[in-house]
Amino acid sequence: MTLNDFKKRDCSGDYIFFEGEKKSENGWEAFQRVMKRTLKGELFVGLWVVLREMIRFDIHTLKYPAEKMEMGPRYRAIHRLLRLFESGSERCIGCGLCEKICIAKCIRMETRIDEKSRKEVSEYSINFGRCIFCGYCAEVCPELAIVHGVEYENASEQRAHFGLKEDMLTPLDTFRAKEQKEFSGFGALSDHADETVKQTPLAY
Amino acid sequence: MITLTHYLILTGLLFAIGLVGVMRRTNLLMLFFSTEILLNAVNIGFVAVSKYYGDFTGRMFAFFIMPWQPVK
Amino acid sequence: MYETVAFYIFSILTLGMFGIVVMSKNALYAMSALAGGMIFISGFFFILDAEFLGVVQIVVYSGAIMALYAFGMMFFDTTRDVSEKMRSKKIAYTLSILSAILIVAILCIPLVSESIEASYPAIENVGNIQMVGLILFTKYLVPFELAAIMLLVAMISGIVLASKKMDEHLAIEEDECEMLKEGK
Amino acid sequence: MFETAVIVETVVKAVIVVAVVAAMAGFATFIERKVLAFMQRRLGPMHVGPYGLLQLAADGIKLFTKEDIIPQNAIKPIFMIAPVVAATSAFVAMAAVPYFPEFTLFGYTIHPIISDINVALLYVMGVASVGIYGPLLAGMSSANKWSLLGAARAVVQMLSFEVVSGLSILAPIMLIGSLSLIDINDYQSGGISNWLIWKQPLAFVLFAIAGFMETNRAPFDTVEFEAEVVAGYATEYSGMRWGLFFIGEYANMITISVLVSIIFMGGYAPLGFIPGAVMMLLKVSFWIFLFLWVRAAWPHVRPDQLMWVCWKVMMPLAVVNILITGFVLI
Repeated sequence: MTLNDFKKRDCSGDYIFFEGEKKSENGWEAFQRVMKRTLKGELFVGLWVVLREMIRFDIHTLKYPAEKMEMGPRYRAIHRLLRLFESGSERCIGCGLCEKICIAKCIRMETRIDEKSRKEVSEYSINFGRCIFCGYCAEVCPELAIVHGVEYENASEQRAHFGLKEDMLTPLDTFRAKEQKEFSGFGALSDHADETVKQTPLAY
Repeated sequence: MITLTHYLILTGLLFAIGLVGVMRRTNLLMLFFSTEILLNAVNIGFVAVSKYYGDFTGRMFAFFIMPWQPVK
Repeated sequence: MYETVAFYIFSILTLGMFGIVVMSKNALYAMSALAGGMIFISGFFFILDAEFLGVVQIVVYSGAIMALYAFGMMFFDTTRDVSEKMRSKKIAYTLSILSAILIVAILCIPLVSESIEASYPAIENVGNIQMVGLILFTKYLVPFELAAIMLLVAMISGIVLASKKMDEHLAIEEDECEMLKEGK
Repeated sequence: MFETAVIVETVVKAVIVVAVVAAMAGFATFIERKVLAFMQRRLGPMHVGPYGLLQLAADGIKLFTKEDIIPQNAIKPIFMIAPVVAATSAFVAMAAVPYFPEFTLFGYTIHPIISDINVALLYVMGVASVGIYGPLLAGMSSANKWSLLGAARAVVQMLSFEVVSGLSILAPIMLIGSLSLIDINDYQSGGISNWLIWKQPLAFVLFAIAGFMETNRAPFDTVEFEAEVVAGYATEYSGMRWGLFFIGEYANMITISVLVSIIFMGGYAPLGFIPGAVMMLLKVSFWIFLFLWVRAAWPHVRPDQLMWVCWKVMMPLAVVNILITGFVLI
C-alpha cells in the first residue's frame, strides 16, 4: 500500500475523526479568532483556577519517608507466606499449584516427607527478576498460604533478599504479637471502598 | 580639571583606533565595527565641544549621527 | 576631582575596549568589546551633562544595533578565528595616525579662533530634555524629518530584501509523499 | 567637601540597594517555589528550617560550592563574563529607580533613589535591555547548539518587545511631560482616581506584557524553555555562574514591578491612612506575585507567536494609543 492509498483507505466505520478547530482561511477570520480569544477572557479562567486551588489549600503532598501510603488489599507487591493462626505452623502444604500455574516460571519449591510422614516444604523461593506480579499464585493457593504483601520499598543489595522462604514467611515474633494480617482474598475491596465508590444500584 | 583638549585628544585617539580597524579588517562585519568606532569617536568630540561652549548644536549633530547606524 | 577620575577611567576603558575590537582575531571578542566600549562612551555623555544622548546611546547602540550584529554573527562559527590578510601594515598605521592628527586639528580650530559664539546657549532653569526637544523641533526640524524618512526607507528596503521568498509557500506535503513512495 | 558627601551617600545607597535586592531575589526564589507548589496542591520546600525558610541558604551554599564547569571548546573569557553582565545590568538599572518617599533620619533627609537623573525612565529601560547581553554572550560563547538557539531567541525577543515597551510608555510620558520617575510619581499623588492606569489602560496592558517579555518570565520564556531548547543559553552553566543569571532575572523582575507600580499605579503616594512606603511594598509584592501566578497558570508561547503578537498586534495598538493621546492633549 503506498502512502496515498493508505491515506485514502476507508476507515469511516472504525475511527471518529476529530476535526479540531477550523483553520482561519483569510485575514479577517484570523482577526476574528484573535479578538474572540482575547475578549473571551479564557486566560483569566486559568488564573482563577490556580488561585482557587491556592486559597482552598487542599494539599496532596505525602512526605514520603516520614509518611507512607497505605496500600489497598489489591496491591500486588512482594509475596508473603502466612502461618496458621491456631498453631503457628506454616500454611503451605506443598501442593505445588503455585509452581505449576506461575506463568513466569519463577516459583520453585522442594518438598519432602518428614518424620511424621507428612509433606513438608523444605525450600521455597521466588525469582523476583522474573516475577511479573500477576497474582496467579495467590489466586490459586487453596490454603491462602502465599499472598501478596504491601511492601513496596524493595531496595536491597540483591533480589534474592526477598525471594527465600525465610524472608517471606511471617516471623515468629510478629506472629506471636498477633500482627499477621489475614489476607482478605484476592481482588478484595479496599478498606474505604464505600466512601470512594458508589454502591451497587440495587442497594439504594 | 578636564578641559576640552582632553576630550579632543581622546576623540583623536579613538578615531585613530577606528581608522586602524578600517584599514586592517577585511571581514565585512569587522569593518562595520570599525566604522562604528569612528562615528562614536566623533560623537564624543561633538558633545564635548557643545558642552564647553554652552551650545546645543554639537549635541544635535551627535543626535543625528546616531540613526545612521540602523540605516546601514 | 571626581570628574577627572571618571574621565580617565572611562578613557582607559574605552581605548582598551576599542583596541580589542580592532586587534582581536575572534569575532565574539570584538563584538563584546565593542558593546562594552559603547556603554563606556555613554559614560562620557553623562559626565558632559548630556544625559539624554547618553541614554539614547545605550538604547540605540548597545541595545538594538549590537543585537542586530550579534544576530548576524550567529551565522558564523564564533569559536573559530577570523582570517585577516594584512597587506601593507606600515602604510595603514601611518595613514590612520596622520588622519587622526588631522581630525584633532580640525576639532581644535574653534579653540584657536576666539570669535566663536554659542548660537543656542543653554537656558537656565530649563531641563536638558526640554532643551533638546526645543531645538530639535525648531531649527533642526527638517533634518529630523529627513532622518525619519531615511530610517523608513531603510526599513522598507530591508523588508523588501528579506521578503523576496516569502510568497513561495512550502510544498512539503507533496514532496514528502514522493519521497516516501520512492522509499517504498 | 559637599561633593565628597554626595559620593559617600551615593555609594552607601548603592551598597544597600544591591544587598537588599540580592537578598530579595534570593527570597523571591523561595516564594516562587512555595507559591507554585500551593497552586499545584503541593507543599514545596519544607525540610530545611521552619516551613523550609532556610532552603534559600541551602541553595546558596550549594551554588557556591558547586564545581564551576567551563566547556572545553567554549570561549572562556566571554563565557565567564556573561553571567556577570546579566546580573550587573539588572542592578545598574536600579540606579534611577525611586523606591520610597523621602524621609528624615537623624535630621538628614534621605532620598531613596541613587541618582535622580532627568531621563530616569529611558535609562532604566535602556540598561535593562542591555541585560540581553548576558544570554547573548553566554549562548554564543558556549559552543553548544541549544545555547546558540537560546541566544538567537533572546535577540529576536528583545528586538520585538523593545519597540512595544518604548512606544507604549510614550503615551504616559506625553501626559506627564517628564521622564523622571519622581515627576511621574508625583503626577498621580492624589489617590486612586489619579492613577495613570485609568487614563492609559491600553498602555498599561502593553507595558505589562512587554515587562513579562523583558524578564523572560513564564508565558514568554522562549529563551530557556526546557521543552524546546534544553535550558537555552544557560545549558552549559553550573554553580555560581548559573546562580548569577538567576539573580539577574529576579532583580529584573523586581525592577519591572517597581517600574509598573510607579508609572501606572501611583507609586509611593500614600493612600488614606496607609503610608507611601507600605503602599509601594504592597504594589511591588502584588506584581511579583502576579509574575509567579501567571507562571503557574498559563502555557508558553512559541517564538513566532511572540513576534507575531509583538509586531502585528501590540505595536499597532501602541501607535494608535499614542495618536489618541496626542489628539486628546491637543
